[in-house]
Amino acid sequence: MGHPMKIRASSKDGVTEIKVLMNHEMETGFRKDSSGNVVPAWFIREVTAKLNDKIVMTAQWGPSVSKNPYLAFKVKGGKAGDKVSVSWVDSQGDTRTDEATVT
Amino acid sequence: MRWRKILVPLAVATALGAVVARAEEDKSAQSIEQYREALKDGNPAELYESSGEELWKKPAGPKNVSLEKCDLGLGAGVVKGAYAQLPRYFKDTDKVQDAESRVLTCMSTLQGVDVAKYVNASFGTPEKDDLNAIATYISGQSKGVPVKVSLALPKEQQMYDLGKRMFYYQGGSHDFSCATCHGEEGRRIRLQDLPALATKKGAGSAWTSWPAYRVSAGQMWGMQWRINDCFRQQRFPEPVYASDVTIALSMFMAANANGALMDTPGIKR
Amino acid sequence: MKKIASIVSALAFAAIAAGVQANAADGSSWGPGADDANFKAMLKSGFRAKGIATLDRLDQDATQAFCSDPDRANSKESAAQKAKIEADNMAAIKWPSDGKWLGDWKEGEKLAQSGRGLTSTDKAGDVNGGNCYNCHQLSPKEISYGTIGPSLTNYARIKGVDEEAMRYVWGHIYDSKAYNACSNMPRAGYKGILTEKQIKDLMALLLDPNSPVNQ
Amino acid sequence: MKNAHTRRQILRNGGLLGLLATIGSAIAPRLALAEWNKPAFDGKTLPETYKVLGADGAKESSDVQLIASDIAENGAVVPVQAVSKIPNTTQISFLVEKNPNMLAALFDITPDMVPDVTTRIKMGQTSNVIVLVKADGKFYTATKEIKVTLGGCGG
Repeated sequence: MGHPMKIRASSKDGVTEIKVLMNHEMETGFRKDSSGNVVPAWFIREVTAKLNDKIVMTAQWGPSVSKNPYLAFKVKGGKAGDKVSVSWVDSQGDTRTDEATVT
Repeated sequence: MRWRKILVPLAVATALGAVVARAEEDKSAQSIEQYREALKDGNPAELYESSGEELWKKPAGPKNVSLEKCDLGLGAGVVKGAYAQLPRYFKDTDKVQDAESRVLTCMSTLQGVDVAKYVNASFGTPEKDDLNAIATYISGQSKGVPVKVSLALPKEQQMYDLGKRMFYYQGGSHDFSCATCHGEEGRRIRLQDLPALATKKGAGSAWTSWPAYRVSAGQMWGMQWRINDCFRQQRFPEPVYASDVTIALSMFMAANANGALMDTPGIKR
Repeated sequence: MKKIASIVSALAFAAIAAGVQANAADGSSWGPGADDANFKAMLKSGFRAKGIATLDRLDQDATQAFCSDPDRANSKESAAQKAKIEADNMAAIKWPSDGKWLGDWKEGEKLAQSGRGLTSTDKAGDVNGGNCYNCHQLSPKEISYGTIGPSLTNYARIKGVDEEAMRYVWGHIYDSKAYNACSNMPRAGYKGILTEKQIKDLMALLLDPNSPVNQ
Repeated sequence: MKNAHTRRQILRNGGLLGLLATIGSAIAPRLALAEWNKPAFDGKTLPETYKVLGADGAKESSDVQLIASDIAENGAVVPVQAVSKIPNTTQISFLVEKNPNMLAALFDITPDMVPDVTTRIKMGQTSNVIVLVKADGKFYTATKEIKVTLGGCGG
């Protein structure tokens, strides 16, 4: 479920840079809607990234990560054609996994 | 001699004060520039571009067909480069239309959708989100293409003239017109630079950067939403979505922007 | 709807009757007078009331109509009409009822920061802001300021704090069009945007020696 | 947005168990990792948060870098990058001193990673932002004040 992510991964000089845009509201639980009701907290809590099926990065997030989160990180090794996959799990148990190929 | 003794240090002090103030100003401007640069790498608008493309290609409406046969001015089904030549006159509707009003036409004619619901829906509702996503997709297909809006037909020139007059039209509790903020080069509201929309330079930078992702609200805004919120801040009543008022202003901006390269979708504060 | 059309036409035409002719003679294709029927139709079909922002906001008074054609408003031929508009606005200024100029600069600073009030999403009875920082630099501590209007930092030192200065500043906040018919600044007092008390607080922000503006 | 609505519908229609089952199988490898550290994200003061993270006595280090603009045009999205030059860096966190909860994000840095991560965080007001690095079991910090400005017409 959830909307697709945008993942870009490019390899240069033995380092693969992975950039991810996620589609998520990241509600803090503090915001009120137009009728004054508090919008319940709803945010991505865990992120996992794999390079060729090996976990290379995990993260834990709170609601202070911005809406439609952006994430960039660097992994040693990796080459064109390698497979990158990124998964998230949010505070309501929803999850999403998307893949990209290293260029 | 005595005068010089007093005046020289005074002048130096004043000049120094000005230099310090200027340096502070430059530092702020530089910092804001750094902030904007950091945002550009990874524009969430891309997410909307994808969902817009999906909506464009997915069969929908009572007739269960996609929008792929929609004529945006360059022939049925041509999306590439179409946004850069809008608004333009369309023979089938006998109207000058922008991208968003043209999408409404195609939804109505191709898909059999009753578009009144889409026109009347508030911004931020699923209906308007869909229209914004589609406009984002269409605009992205003109990225890097020079704006080329024609005023050759009488209805196009007329729309431009009406837009120009609207641009300077004052009203409301605050006496504002569009020109109050966008009439002169080099002005700001708070820290936001205000493009002078009657000039090639100002219109060129503004027109080519919408639709844009607004980080303040985490929303994707098309030009219709942009104009709608300008009128809200102007203390005017609400412009009707895709009405001639909005298209006339778009025509004024787009034609003034002719030659500038489309840089959509954009990202804004 | 009919009301707008008639008022727009009545005011616009009355205020700039001479200009309409001039424009037509110039062959201008856009200003007031040119293609008027279509412009009115466009306004009528193009806007709808939302919340407190009702359609009568489109009805122009003489000042707004005059300033909606900047080329004409700035022309030599319009000098007399411009002077008349300024005089009319000047005559409309209400001076402080108790003769006191200055209120509380702390309240003034809050007002200057606030850009709220009178939009289609504001409610009737909401407290209106002054919008000052949107266009002016005031306290040097606030880095987020606009430049549509001049910097007012150190204003008391530049302008002085005598009776004449007080009168000048009050007049500008109350109705800036009394001094420059087509100033970009809203007529905060004349149009009922700010109350007399609020204007006093803004006066204090500008002219009280303890205000951050003068530090 | 559309999918979100559909998802809520599924939850409402009692598809919750099915959904959880799907998640369970889809992300099985995840279970081997650390659980979401609720007490750390609930921390309301810096000392409290440091304590939960075991970071008492963290030291400022010039080998930790926080790259961000001095001014953010909007607090809803503040780009931040953290770089650690300390060997054996295993964790990088971003904390915002004046947010209701300090901890914004925590990254586990595997040996396969270069300790260099970028993300975007929310800031309620002008505040110190802290990068907290764990290396060889010790904690190091870099701090920078980021000014959050009021943009737009403010209406």
